[in-house]
Amino acid sequence: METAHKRPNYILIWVYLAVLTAAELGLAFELPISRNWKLILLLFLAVWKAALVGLFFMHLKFERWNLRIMAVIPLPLAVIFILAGMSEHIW
Amino acid sequence: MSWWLPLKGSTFAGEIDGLFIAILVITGIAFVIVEAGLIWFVVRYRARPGRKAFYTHGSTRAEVIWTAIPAVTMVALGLVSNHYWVQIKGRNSIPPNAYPIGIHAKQFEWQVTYPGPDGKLGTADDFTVRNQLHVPAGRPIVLALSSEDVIHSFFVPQFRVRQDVVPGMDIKAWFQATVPGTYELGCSQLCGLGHYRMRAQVFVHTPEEYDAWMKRAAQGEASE
Amino acid sequence: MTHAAATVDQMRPPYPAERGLDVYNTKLGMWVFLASEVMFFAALIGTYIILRFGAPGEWARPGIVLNIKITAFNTFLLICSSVSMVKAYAAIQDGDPKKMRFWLLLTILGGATFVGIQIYEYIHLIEHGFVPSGVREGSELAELVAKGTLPAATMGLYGSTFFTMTGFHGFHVTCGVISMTYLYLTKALPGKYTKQSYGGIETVGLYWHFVDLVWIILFTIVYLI
Amino acid sequence: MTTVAATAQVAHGHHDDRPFIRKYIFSTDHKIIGIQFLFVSLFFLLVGGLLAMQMRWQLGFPGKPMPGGGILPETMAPGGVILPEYYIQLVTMHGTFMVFFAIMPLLVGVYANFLIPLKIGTHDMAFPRINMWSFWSAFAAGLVMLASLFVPEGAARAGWTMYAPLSARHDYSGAELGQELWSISIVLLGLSSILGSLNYITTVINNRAPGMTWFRMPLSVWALFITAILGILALPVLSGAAIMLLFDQILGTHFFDPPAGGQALLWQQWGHHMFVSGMNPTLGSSFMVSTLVIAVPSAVKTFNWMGTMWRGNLRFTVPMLNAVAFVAMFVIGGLSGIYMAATPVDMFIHDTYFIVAHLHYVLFGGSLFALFGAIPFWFPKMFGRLMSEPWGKIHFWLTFVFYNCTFFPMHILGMAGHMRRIYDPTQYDFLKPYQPMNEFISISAFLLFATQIIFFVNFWWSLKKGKPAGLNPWQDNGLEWTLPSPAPHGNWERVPTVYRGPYEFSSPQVPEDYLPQTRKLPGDREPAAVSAAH
Ligand code: HEA
Ligand code: HEA
Ligand code: CUA
Ligand SMILES: [Cu+2]
Repeated sequence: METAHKRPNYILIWVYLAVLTAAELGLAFELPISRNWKLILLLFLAVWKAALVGLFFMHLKFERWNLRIMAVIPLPLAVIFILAGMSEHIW
Repeated sequence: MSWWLPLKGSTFAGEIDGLFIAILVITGIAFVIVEAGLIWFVVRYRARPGRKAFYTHGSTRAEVIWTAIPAVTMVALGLVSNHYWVQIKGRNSIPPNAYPIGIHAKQFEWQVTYPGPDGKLGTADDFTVRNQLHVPAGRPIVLALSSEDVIHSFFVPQFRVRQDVVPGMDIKAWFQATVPGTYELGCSQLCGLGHYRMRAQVFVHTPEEYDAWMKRAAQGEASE
Repeated sequence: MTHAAATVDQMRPPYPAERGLDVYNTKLGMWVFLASEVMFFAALIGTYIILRFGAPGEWARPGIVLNIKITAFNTFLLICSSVSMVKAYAAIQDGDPKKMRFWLLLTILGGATFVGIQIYEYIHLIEHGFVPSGVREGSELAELVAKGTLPAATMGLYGSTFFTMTGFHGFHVTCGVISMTYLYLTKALPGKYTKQSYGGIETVGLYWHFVDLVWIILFTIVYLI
Repeated sequence: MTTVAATAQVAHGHHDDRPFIRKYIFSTDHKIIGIQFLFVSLFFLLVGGLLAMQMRWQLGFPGKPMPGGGILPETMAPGGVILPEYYIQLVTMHGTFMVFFAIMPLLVGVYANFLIPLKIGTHDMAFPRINMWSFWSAFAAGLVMLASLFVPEGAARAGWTMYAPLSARHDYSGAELGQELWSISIVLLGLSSILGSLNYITTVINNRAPGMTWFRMPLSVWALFITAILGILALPVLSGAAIMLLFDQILGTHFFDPPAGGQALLWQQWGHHMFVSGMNPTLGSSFMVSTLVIAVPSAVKTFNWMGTMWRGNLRFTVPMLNAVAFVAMFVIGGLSGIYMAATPVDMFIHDTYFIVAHLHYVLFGGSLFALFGAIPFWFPKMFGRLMSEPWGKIHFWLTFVFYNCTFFPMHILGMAGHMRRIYDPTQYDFLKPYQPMNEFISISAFLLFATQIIFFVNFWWSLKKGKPAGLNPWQDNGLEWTLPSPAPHGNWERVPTVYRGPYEFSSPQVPEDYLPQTRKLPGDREPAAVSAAH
């Protein structure tokens, strides 16, 4: 249970998350851009927020490499799974 | 009762049976090697008093050999199979002049829609017959398959053709019958309690017979 | 030392240096569990994407059926509760159980409020005619469908995926609130967490942040896109 | 400290004073949980077998009243004649019970629970209470599944693969409650397996005895570990699908409902079971290649098994006989898999008895023979007694013969185009000539089932009257054989120290032909972890 690393500023991350959420809302309902652009930007913001939670709140940024690997292994699998499903409908 | 594959009733049959035999030979060899090996080892290396097993940490060379040979065989088999697969089910495999027949599957019957004398589906002279599939020999047939309810599967063993019929999808499949005669069309995907009797008769006619049948059927004296 | 004591030693704090990952059992177990949770939500989200891609027509535009404002507030609430959770963790790391209890209680309240608001949202939606099978006949939403404001062809899928995804997320939040309350009452209040031993807080925290993370994704793809 | 002294200490110094219910019913001891899984899954094996016998009656003698069938209610078999709707319930529940409630729990539930802590040298699983829940949710799942056979409309009837939309809508399948109970049961079972896998993974990673490095870990533990990892990743997806199916059934959602935009193929999750399903043919090609490539490791395994026997000194005990038969039979099933992996051939044999033959050769041949070997092998460590060897041999030979008589002819039926899951093959003119073969198969199947009575009796008899086993009746090297039989609660007083891998047979270092993992020879170094941990 060592905490060798410097503790991140949790309040700052909270501010980040709040601002990004506000940005998402503005983007989705106020910004006059095409739907595809909205889609891309919204997904980008969502992944950004998720990464903040994972890296700082769940401390992945500070964990041992083998635990980090364990945590990310399912992600590519999940993506492959979703892509395989989609490929069926694009032909 | 035959102990072998059924009559070759379509142009696919030769290719598929050929592949089947090729696999039979490959797996036959593997089978003999393994089973004979097992029997030999069982007899040769059975425990006898005072004997001790041979102490070894294995052989890398042996491992490489018995990995490489199956791997090469499988890849070769995959390439050959794929060649035929593309011819049979490939997206561009359906011959452009194929004769269209509509097949609508529902619990538990086959509704076969014929293009009528004009040879086109979706026109006024189309007509539908239940549980009877008539096709001319020697001419590619393209089936337009649709389902009313659940997944069914179109299967005529002599044609070596099978295609699932999936609700919500429009699926095409093609074949060319070669031997005139009467066969059976079965549903080969469990589709409910009547699955076992979801069956239709298949008549492969000579082209002349087929034209004659089409004329009669189109005039309404068709079927039963 | 009897073997029973040995068994306990291996599994409870102060966690001897184990021969594996150098991560104590409960934390490792939680990460493995989260791996399975990732796959579970991937299945739900994947299904949603497949169905939406292959849908027979347009999806309902965001903001018509669902009340974005109240959910945006809920999203913010969940983010806050994630911060309070991590504050509780930091507090006990610093050896301050009182502060830890305060932040943990705040987290529990945040989570419970989230669930409450979600239940309110569901009741509201169902009253308006939005149900898991689509749109209830004769309801307010059915009129919108009739007018063409909402696409008739895809409302069934919309209802199916919306209720399944948010419902399972809500279920996870509820489980989190229950386990945190349990830990609060049986461990935090009696003062069993110390600067040396706070595995329960760290582990439940991992779960809680994961649930927050999933919501971040769900909020975007279900409500905003 | 020698091993013998340590175990003696445990046997004497330890008295287990938990009440009966905590000891044998709601136990958190991994060994008791393993044994609970054993009894429950053998019971479901029996149920699956009984269902198979009824199917075989109908297939061999279609439309004739089944002996003893009179006791079945009108809704299943009026006058003892099996109804079509009952037949598909039989097929569905046979597959379901055999795969989900007999084979999977036997291979994983029993062996992972019983063996992992014993083989890696620890006191119990990492999370004993979660482990107990894993058993009880599997048990509940089994009860729900069993109960579904007795609800008014009968059990689920869409095949064990439960293809949607047949399974999703009650007007298609004709069963409502039965279908729902099936989904509920599978979700519970999925939960059980996830809890189990979680435990196995954590235990193997974290709780190995000093000196039990990854490369000294027995292959059986490796296999269970990998299975658990795959399970953790795959089961949630399956459970998710089962939940969506359940929601379609009870909440009226439309995941698998094509008219409302749902997708029938969503259920089938992709892969080589659906070459002719109407999916993109290019996908078919890639699945074919991957299926064939996956066959290569199986080939390697087969040759490794043979290599292990080469120049060995084989004692034909019951476990050994069954192990050799396992290799011999699995290979037949594996080779028949090659025909199906070649897509053009699969187009012909898909959903015929060729597939039924394949799956029984891999599942019965590859699993039941393994189990008929494994049960007598670890029986002593579970119960302290040996099973009867002569009766074991009789059981083995009869099973071997009748098993092949039952399942080999199914290849011929499949080549003739005999579809699976059909209630009455004589409906088809082209199948009528094959009825004698179906009769032959049925009679062989009855004899196969009857042979299992020998196993059953041997099992129960040996529990009480078998020969006391002693520490290491098979002269094996694994850690579990350093414990008394049966192994005591908590296993070891102090976890043992490991000095080598588990397969040192006929080592030149010792006169015996086996060399336990815990035996310290001059020159063996103490593992680093020991000094750190103690
Ligand atoms: C224990 C379970 C198990 C195992 C191990 C396997 C192993 C394999 N299976 Fe099987 N399979 C099932 C259980 C299993 N299967 C079940 C239950 C079904 C039916 C599901 C249903 O109800 O629909 C099924 C169905 C099934 C299908 C779908 C058929 C259809 O419905 O149309 C396919 C298609 O590719 C397939 C292929 C294979 C292959 C290629 C292997 C390979 O992994 C086999 C590899 C092994 C060997 C090849 C033998 C040893 C090797 C050698 C001796 C080396 C030399 C060999 C060569 C060079 C060829 N199986
Ligand atoms: C491990 C899996 C397994 C096992 C062991 C079996 C065993 C048997 N199976 Fe099974 N079968 C399947 C898995 C299995 N099956 C699957 C997955 C399907 C596909 C289902 C579907 O299509 O949906 C299937 C389908 C299937 C069909 C096709 C039905 C159809 O398509 O219409 C047939 C037909 O003959 C059949 C027959 C038999 C027979 C005669 C046995 C015999 O071997 C049975 C012999 C009896 C026993 C093995 C039980 C003995 C009991 C004990 C040893 C217990 C002792 C107890 C104690 C000591 C307490 N099975
Ligand atoms: Cu239609 Cu089976
Ligand atoms: Cu498979």
